Amino acid sequence: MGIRMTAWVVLGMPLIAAPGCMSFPDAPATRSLGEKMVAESYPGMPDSLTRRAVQDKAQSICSKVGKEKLTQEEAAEVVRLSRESMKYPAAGKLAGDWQAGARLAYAGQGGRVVGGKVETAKENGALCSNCHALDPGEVNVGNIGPSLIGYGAARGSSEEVARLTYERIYNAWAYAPCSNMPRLGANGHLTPEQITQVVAYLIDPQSPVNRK
Amino acid sequence: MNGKRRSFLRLATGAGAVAAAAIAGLTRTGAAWAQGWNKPAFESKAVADVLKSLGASGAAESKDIVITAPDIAENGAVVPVEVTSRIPGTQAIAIIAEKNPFPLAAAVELANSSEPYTYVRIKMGETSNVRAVVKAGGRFYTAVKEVKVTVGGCG
Amino acid sequence: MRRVGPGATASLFAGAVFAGCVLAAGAALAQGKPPDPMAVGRQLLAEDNPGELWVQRGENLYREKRGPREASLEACDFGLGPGTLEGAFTHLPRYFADTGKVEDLESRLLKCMVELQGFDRAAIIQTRFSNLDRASDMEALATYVASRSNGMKMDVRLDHPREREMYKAGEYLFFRRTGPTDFACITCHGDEGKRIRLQDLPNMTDRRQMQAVIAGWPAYRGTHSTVRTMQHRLYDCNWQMRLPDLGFASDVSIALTTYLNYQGNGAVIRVPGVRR
Amino acid sequence: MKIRATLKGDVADIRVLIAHPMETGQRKDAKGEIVPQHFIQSIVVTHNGSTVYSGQWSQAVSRNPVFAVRVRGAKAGDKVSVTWVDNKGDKRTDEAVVSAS
Repeated sequence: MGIRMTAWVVLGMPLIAAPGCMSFPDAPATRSLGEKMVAESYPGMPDSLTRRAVQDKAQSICSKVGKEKLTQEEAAEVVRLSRESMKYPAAGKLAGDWQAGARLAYAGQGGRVVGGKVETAKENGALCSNCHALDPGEVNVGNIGPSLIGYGAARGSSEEVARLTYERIYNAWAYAPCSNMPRLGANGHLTPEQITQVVAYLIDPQSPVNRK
Repeated sequence: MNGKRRSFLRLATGAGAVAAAAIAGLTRTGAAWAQGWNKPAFESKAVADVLKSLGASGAAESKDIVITAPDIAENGAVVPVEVTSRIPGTQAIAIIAEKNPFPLAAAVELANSSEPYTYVRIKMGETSNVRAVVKAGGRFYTAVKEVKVTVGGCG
Repeated sequence: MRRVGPGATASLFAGAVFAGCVLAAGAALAQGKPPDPMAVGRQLLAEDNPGELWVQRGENLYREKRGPREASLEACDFGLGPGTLEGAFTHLPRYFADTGKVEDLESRLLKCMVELQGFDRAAIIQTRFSNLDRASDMEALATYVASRSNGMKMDVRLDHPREREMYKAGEYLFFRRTGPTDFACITCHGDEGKRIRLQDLPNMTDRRQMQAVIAGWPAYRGTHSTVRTMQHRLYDCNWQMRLPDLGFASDVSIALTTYLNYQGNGAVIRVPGVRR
Repeated sequence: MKIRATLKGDVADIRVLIAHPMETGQRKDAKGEIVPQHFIQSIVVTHNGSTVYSGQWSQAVSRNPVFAVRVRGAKAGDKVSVTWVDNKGDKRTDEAVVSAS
C-alpha cells in the first residue's frame, strides 16, 4: 500500500484514476479473454450443460458492450436466423387451453441447474409474470417487458393474431431483434404445445388478461 | 408482575416445565415467571381455539391497537410485525397469523415499565390476516391487518 | 430496501412508536405517489440485521487456530499485508503477486484456508455456501473481513495490467447474452425503475445505484436466512439464467466482481447489508 | 445473540438478534428426511434484574429471530439480560448495557 501510494503522489497523479487514463486490452483481445474465462469457469459440469454457456450466433450479435448499437445488417441477420428457427406444434392449432396457459404464465421454475443437475420436479414455467403484467388482478408481476393486460381484447383472437403471438413467444427476435425477451421456444425452454397454451391465455376472450 | 398478567399465558398442563424451570433458574424474578409454554394455545389450529386457550374469547375489536406490518410481504419467511397498544393498562400482547397451520406465533407479557409495544418477525405460509390480541386491565381487545404474501424474485 | 434512503438505517431507535409507518407514508405522499405496499416491511427489515451475528462468528473463525496446521487466519494477506484487514476489502479484487492472479475476497480466503490452515480446497468449495442444514465458514469469514472496511469507500484501483484485463473481461461478460434465457446481466440491470415481479432491479449503468449495491455485500438475505457473499450473488444470477453452476472463485466471477466493484467505487461500505 | 439497548429519552429500545434455526418440523433436509421441530419457546428480558418481557413463541417465529421490547425509566449503564429456552431444553443468556443513543 505504502509503495503504491508513494508512487502516485510522486507522479502527481490523482489517487483515483479513470479507466480512460490507462491502457486496456482492445475489443478482440477482451473478447477472446472473456470467452476463455467462460470455457474455464464451469468446472465439473457435463458438456450438456457447459454448452448452455456457449453463445449461438444471434446471442453473439446481440451482446453489444456499453452503448454500442446494433447495425441494420446485424439486425437483419438476427431476424433471418430467428425466422429459420421457427417450429410449430404437430397438431397445427396455435391457440390451446387458456387455463393451462394461465398456470404456465405465472410459473417461474424449470431448467435451473444445481450441483450439475437440471431441476426436474415440474414442467418448465413460461416465466411471463417475472417481466409482464397479464391479469389486472395480479399485483405480483414484473415490468421489464410491456404490460400485456388486455392483449387479446385489443387485437382479437383471429388465426393471424394467434400466429403472431405464437411466433413472438417461440422466437421474439424474429420481430424485435435482440430484445430482452427470451427466445423461449427456439431455446427449448418451452415446447410448442406449451406455447399454444400461453397464446390462448393472452388472446382468449375468456382469459382474465382480456376481462373487462 | 401481578397475578392477572400471569393468567394470559398460564399453562394448564405440565408440559413445557423444562423450559419454565430453566428460565426460572436463570432470572432473578424467576418465580413469578415459572409458567410453562401455553401448549393448548400454540397447538390450536383454529383461531377461535387459540383465543379460548388464551382466555381471550370474545375480545373486543379495538382501534387503539395498531399493527404495523407490510401490506405486501416480499418474503413469507420473514414478516415483521409490530404491535402497539394505546389501551391503558396493557399487560400482554399476542400475535396470530390466522392462516398458519398453527396460528399463534407469539404471546408476550409486559411489565408496568414496558412500553405497550411488541415486535417480532414471523413466518407466514400464505396471505392472511395478522391478528393482535391485547390484554389490558384484565380485559381483552383485538385488531387485524391483512398481509399479502408473495412469491418473490423469479419465482 | 433500496427505496429506503441511507438515513433510514441510522434512525434505528426512533422513539415515536409509529415511526416506521409515518416515515414510509410521509415519503410516499411527499413524492405524490401512492404509498408503496412493501415500504413498511422493507424499512422494518432494514432496522435489525441478523447478519451481525455472522460478523461475530466470522471474527471467531478468523482468530481461532483451526485446520490440520492449527493456524489462525491472522497471517492472511488481503492486499495490505498479512493481518491488515482495515480497508483491505475496499481494494478488492486486486492483483496478488504471490499467486500471480487477480483475486477477490473469497478467493483470497480460500487460498489462506488452504495454505495457512491446511484445509482441503475441495472441501471448502463444497461448503462455500450454507444451506438450512449446514453453516458455511466462508460466508462468516467473508462478512467479518469485509466489515472491517465499514465506513470506508470502495476503491478498486486497476493499477496492474492484469486488473485492467479483469475489468474489461468483466464488462464484456456483463453484456454477454447466453443460455436458454438469452440473458446477460444488462438484461435486468440496464434500465430505470424495472422489477422482476415485485423486486426492484438496480440500474447498474447508474453509478449511484451501483454504489448502493456494492456498499452492502456480503448481505443478510431474508429469503435464505443467512449471509450471502458476492460470489453467491453471481452464482444465484447464473442459476436464474439457467447456466451451469458457476465455479467458486472462477475467473468469470472475479472478472464480474472487478467490473461491478470498480463501477461502485466511492460506495461507503456498510457490511453486512440487508437484502430480500 | 446480539443485544442492542439504546436510550431515547428515558426509554430503552432493546432489540435482540438470536442465532437459532426455529425449525417448524415441516421442512425436509437434503436427504428428504423431516427435520424435527427445534424452536425457542420461552424468552425473558430483564432490566436491572426485573423482568420486562416474558414471551412465549411458536415455531412460526422466523429463523434467526429478531424481536424488541421498550422500557421506560431507563438510563445509560442499566443492565439488560436476555434468556431463551427452546423445546429441546437448550438455553442461553446474554447481557448488555443500555447506551445513550
